[in-house]
Amino acid sequence: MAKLAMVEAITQAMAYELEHDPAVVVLGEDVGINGGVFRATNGLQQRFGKERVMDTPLAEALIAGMSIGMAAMGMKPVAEIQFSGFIYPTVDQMINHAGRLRTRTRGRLHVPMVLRAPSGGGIHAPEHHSESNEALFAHMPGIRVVMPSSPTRAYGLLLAAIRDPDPVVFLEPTRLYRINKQEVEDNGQALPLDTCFVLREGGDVTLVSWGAMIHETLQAAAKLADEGVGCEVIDLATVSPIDFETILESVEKTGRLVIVHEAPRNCGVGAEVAATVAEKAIYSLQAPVERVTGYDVPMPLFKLEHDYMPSVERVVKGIRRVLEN
Amino acid sequence: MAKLAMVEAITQAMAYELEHDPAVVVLGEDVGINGGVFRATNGLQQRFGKERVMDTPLAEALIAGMSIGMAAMGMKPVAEIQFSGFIYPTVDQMINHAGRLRTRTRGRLHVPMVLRAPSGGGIHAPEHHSESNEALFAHMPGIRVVMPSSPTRAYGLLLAAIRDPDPVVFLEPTRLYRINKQEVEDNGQALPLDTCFVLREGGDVTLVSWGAMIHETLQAAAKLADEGVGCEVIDLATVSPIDFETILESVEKTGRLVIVHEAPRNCGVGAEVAATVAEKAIYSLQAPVERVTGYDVPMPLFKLEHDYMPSVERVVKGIRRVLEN
Amino acid sequence: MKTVAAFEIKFRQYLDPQGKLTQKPLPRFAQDPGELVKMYRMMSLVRVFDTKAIALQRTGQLGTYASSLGHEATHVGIGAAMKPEDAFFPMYREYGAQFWRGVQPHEVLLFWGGDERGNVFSGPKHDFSWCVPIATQYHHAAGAALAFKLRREKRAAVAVIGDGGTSQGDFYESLNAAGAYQLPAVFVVTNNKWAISVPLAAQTACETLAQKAVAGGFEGVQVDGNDIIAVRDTMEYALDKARSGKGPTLIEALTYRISDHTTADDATRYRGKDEVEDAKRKEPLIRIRKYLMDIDAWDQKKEEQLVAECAAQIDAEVKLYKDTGKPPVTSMFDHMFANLPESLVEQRAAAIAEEEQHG
Amino acid sequence: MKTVAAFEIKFRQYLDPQGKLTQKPLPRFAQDPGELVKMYRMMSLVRVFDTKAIALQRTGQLGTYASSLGHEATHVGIGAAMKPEDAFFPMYREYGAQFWRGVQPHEVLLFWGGDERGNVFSGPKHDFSWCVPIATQYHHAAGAALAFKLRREKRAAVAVIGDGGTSQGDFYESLNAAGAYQLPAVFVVTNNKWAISVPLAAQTACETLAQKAVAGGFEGVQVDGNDIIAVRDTMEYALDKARSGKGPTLIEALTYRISDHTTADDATRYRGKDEVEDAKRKEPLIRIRKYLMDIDAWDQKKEEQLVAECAAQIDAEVKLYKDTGKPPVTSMFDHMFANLPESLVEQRAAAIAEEEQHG
Ligand SMILES: Cc1ncc(C[n+]2csc(CCOP(=O)(O)OP(=O)(O)O)c2C)c(N)n1
Ligand SMILES: Cc1ncc(C[n+]2csc(CCOP(=O)(O)OP(=O)(O)O)c2C)c(N)n1
Ligand SMILES: [Mg+2]
Ligand SMILES: [Mg+2]
Repeated sequence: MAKLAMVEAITQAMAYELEHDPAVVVLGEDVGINGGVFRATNGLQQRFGKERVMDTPLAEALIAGMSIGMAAMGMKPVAEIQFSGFIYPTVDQMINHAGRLRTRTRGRLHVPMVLRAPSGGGIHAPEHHSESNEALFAHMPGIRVVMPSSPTRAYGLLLAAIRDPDPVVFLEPTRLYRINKQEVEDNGQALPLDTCFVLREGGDVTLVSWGAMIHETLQAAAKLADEGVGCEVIDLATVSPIDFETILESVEKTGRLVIVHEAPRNCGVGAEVAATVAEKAIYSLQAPVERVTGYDVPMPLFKLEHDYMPSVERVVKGIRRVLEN
Repeated sequence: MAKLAMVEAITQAMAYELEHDPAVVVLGEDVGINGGVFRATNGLQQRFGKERVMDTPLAEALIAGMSIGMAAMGMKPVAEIQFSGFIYPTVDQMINHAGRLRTRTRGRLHVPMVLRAPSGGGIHAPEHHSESNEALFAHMPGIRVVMPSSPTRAYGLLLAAIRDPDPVVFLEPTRLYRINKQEVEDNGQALPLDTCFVLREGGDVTLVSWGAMIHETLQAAAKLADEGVGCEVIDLATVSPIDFETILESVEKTGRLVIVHEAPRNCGVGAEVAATVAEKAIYSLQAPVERVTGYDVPMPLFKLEHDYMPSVERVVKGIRRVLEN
Repeated sequence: MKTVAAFEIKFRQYLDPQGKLTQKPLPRFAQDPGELVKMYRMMSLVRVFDTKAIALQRTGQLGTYASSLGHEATHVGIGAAMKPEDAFFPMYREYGAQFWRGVQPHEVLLFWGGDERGNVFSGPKHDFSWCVPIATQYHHAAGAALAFKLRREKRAAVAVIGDGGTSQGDFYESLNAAGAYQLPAVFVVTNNKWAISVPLAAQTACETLAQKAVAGGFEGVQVDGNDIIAVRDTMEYALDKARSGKGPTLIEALTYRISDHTTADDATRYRGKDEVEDAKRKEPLIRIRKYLMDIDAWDQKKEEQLVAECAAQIDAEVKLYKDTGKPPVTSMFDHMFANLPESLVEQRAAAIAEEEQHG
Repeated sequence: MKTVAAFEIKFRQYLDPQGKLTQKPLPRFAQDPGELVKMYRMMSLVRVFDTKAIALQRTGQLGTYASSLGHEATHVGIGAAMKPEDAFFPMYREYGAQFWRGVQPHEVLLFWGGDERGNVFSGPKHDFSWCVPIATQYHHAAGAALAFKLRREKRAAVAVIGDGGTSQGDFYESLNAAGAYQLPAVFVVTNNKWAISVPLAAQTACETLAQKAVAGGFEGVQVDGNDIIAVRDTMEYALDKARSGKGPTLIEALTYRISDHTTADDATRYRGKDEVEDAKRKEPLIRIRKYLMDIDAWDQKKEEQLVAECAAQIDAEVKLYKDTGKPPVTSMFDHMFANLPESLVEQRAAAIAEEEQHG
């Protein structure tokens, strides 16, 4: 079995669906002959032709809106937004149409589309290329937000997203695109949406994270394991709606919760996790919920990028803080 | 002194600034001779002329983007978005430019603009006219989000927003536009931003709300007062950044917190309030933090609007729940 | 200096305001008086509907309503030219086109009456329903047209926008994409001279809105939008072109919004009586009726009968509307996703409990 | 059918690829060989800068960099036509215009080197810095132009966009608004034939991009963007027009992106060598140099001297860039708001502590 980088697993998932479902089309800026600027659609146009894998004019609102129109007519568009900072022109279409077409037509029309976009920083990219904006989409009713954190999960979750009859915003951490290769079986097996993944079990503290920060979170957990601290690491995977059952079960066991995310802290998805746990499991909590997050500033240009992003040290410190209580 | 409805107090604040600061201009769709569809700019063009109060072409991204350009050149645009559901095309300009121009140019340029928009439901308006989207803007670094809940606060906060050298999204609850008139002195006195307002003191439970929901929250507080329950009612007013000092002080006193907002629950601003309180004041909390909010669905058409919105009864029930613990 | 590109915008009209032909021969459909009568009847029905809807709103029985008064030729002309398998992407006042396609008047009332069930209408199942966020539906039409093209279906997507809507970026983006992909799409601009209180001259410096097609690299045509023969003919031309793979067309239909913008608007705040009176003299029903009378396809007796029929039909529709109860509170949740997530299951239960307790 | 509107797009050129004049008389500035030499020197400086920046990136001393190779005539032509009080709204590769306006090469390097201090540049304080979200800067230019107009200042706003950028709604919205308000704005489209891997023909069905101005209701002109005389002349024409209240102009400058899109791109994936070789023969420095030599305003010796001067100047700038230390971590917070809210004061303190502990 081939060892794949996450970006290759993503390509493989799209190829699988293009192969098996004639309704699937891939579209976006430079996704054709160029294979996408991150090469996520590498080779797909060559293999499936220009009518299945289409370059679009340079217009993100168009990409989202046209996908909605195609989806409502029975196709399954998988649209790519080129970099994280250019997804904002899609907001209007996603909140006003994609997320509500099914409910406003009481089921007459629906929108089986996927909006794929890179997410997050850490690769010394230019301005506007390193944003984390999952919270914006998480607040939109009718939209699912999914963020993979490994090649296998990327493969399985993207298959699920494409097959799901409702709109999914699929945010891919660019920092993970090419590290940590895994064996990924190309078996067309989807992973469940709306479900967390417990990546590591432990009894002392629950760590909830998603996307690229899973990486630092796991490293912090490993570090603390050396000191005898058992960290349970949960990958949200579906960032909205959140699978709270898994999280609450874990917190009831550990009594402690640290949330790690790269996006700015204020009104980030971490707030929802903390708030719901504080509502539903306050009597289990033996310490305040801790959030280790990006600061409330735009992602700086890359000389300060490292200072913006939650480091393993910051995660460890956050864990220690909740353990001290 | 004249008793003014909130929408009139808003007009008065703009008139005051147009009168006293030549850099101020008002712009938006139908803000001219028509005085805005809610009449918030009523009479302003007649009084200050077409160069101070300008109709724009029908394009919200343009309204936001042009305001940024004007603001950077030293003007103080006060832009109106006509209805709450049409603010999304401004998201790109607000997050990618308005909120970051000062920091990315390290202070060389800045954006003293106000983006005014109606907010919320309850007036039986057509589709897309009743949304609550403060959380979207609250998550944007570099943007202040302000929501008034009375004529006097609308007047004082709008003056502050216009005078503030940084961008402010000013969301006006349409449901409050014409009820609860107050005497509003036209003295040009601004109220502070970044500050909560304690509208009612009480020792048993802290109620945090903002915008139109202040109304139901105060009613619920009055109802419970009859039963001898002391509710402290806090109006966030500046929804981002939040004045947590006032909230934490209150929660330390009452030990109980109920948050009331109209926007969908998931990743709403209520999550941030609950999360921060659960982090910083968990040992003061004698009960789980309760959120009484809209459901995670788009605001329905108006036959179900009433069922969507948190009612006084739901707020009372939420308060009772935290009191029972 | 060398000229590297040149463009012309043509104006199409058959019937002048007095009902006189300005051009011959007539298009094939217009040579059949029966077909013209059918269209005229629909225009009349829409007008009766419109009057009734406004009355309902004024008496508190309907929410804000957007009138189509004066637009009947444009709307019915669009509807009559389309085939059922084409897809329609309206804005919010194209009842004439929708009725032709099977949407029932009470369904329109349900929508403006605050009930989503109006969107589950009797028109073609693939038609989009009313689109309030201006210009966003143009993208949906482009997407649908792309789907038809990719699947090699002989279908076209038709989208309608207002003069104000042509200031939105979405409008141009979809035109440009339609040109680039050579999509089977027909884009209609209903130029009724006003966008609420903003007159056309404040909206754009363009002499015509049809010329916006130049930016998409394809044909733009201006048509007398009060002349149903010209509208339908131009639509048929553009639809044929689209279905046969020859790409998109932008059609500017010149008409006038005789009513207030919606029932929430008061047009006397911003425009004079004279232009409205002038517009009333040029409105679309007068001229087709005159023409039909001139060719002896219509008379006063038929007119009286039609008025009575329309009134009866609309009354029956109003009754259907009024007899429709409040939608169940659960309907707010049930169509959010095909597979309802746990959080919504919980909220749904809470909302039911709430309703049972407090109504 | 009546024609109701007609439009033509003209093409402007003075110097052909061989450096021969295609038109006489020359515009006034071009009658002064000293001025032409000055422009040629700047074009040469930009090219040396460009080569150096790419070398820095290749050796890990700079982040992703967007080359301006081949665009020198367009960029320097824009810069030379503008006045300091005009405001400039670039995209991301208009170094030639910016250098002319006082921006220092090391400031450009700082930006691409990941340091916001590059934006605090030595150009006019009101100029915007690089704009990465495509087309969004067109709105800023429209806003600035509106400010100038309202304040009755004789200033113009100049915005630049690429061929790909003309597909964005923001582009059209600002054109339309500029037409409606008759703004003192000059909108430039640098048509370098490619938007990363997407060729012009896939981007739009338009024969010219200048014709997009038709949708704004104002003049669009196409110019040979490799001919600095034509670019500057057309810019001066449009700027005069803008400053004297006669409204906006759209200028399409025809050029070619000889380099990869950025250093992160590999153009051989999507385009053939032939067209690049052809473009190299038509590139802008050759022709102006030939012309200057023809009129005896330039010679081989001067050329050698210039090359040496440029190299020295850029080396000094590179040194300035390299000698600039990492910005303080506090700078992430200090300019967020004029009045820092409490939450940011806290976060700022935490970030300082973090840096002290872990670096
Ligand atoms: C994106 C958006 N912005 C603003 C509005 C509010 N609005 C509703 S109709 C209208 C004017 C539309 O004018 P036009 O496009 O000419 O269409 P008409 O109503 O005249 O048919 C406005 C501004 C809206 N519905 N959508
Ligand atoms: C809104 C937005 N979408 C996508 C991108 C990514 N991107 C950067 S440059 C580019 C192509 C631009 O092409 P063009 O406008 O022709 O300018 P050029 O680079 O050729 O000068 C793209 C798609 C972006 N920067 N902004
Ligand atoms: Mg109109
Ligand atoms: Mg280009």
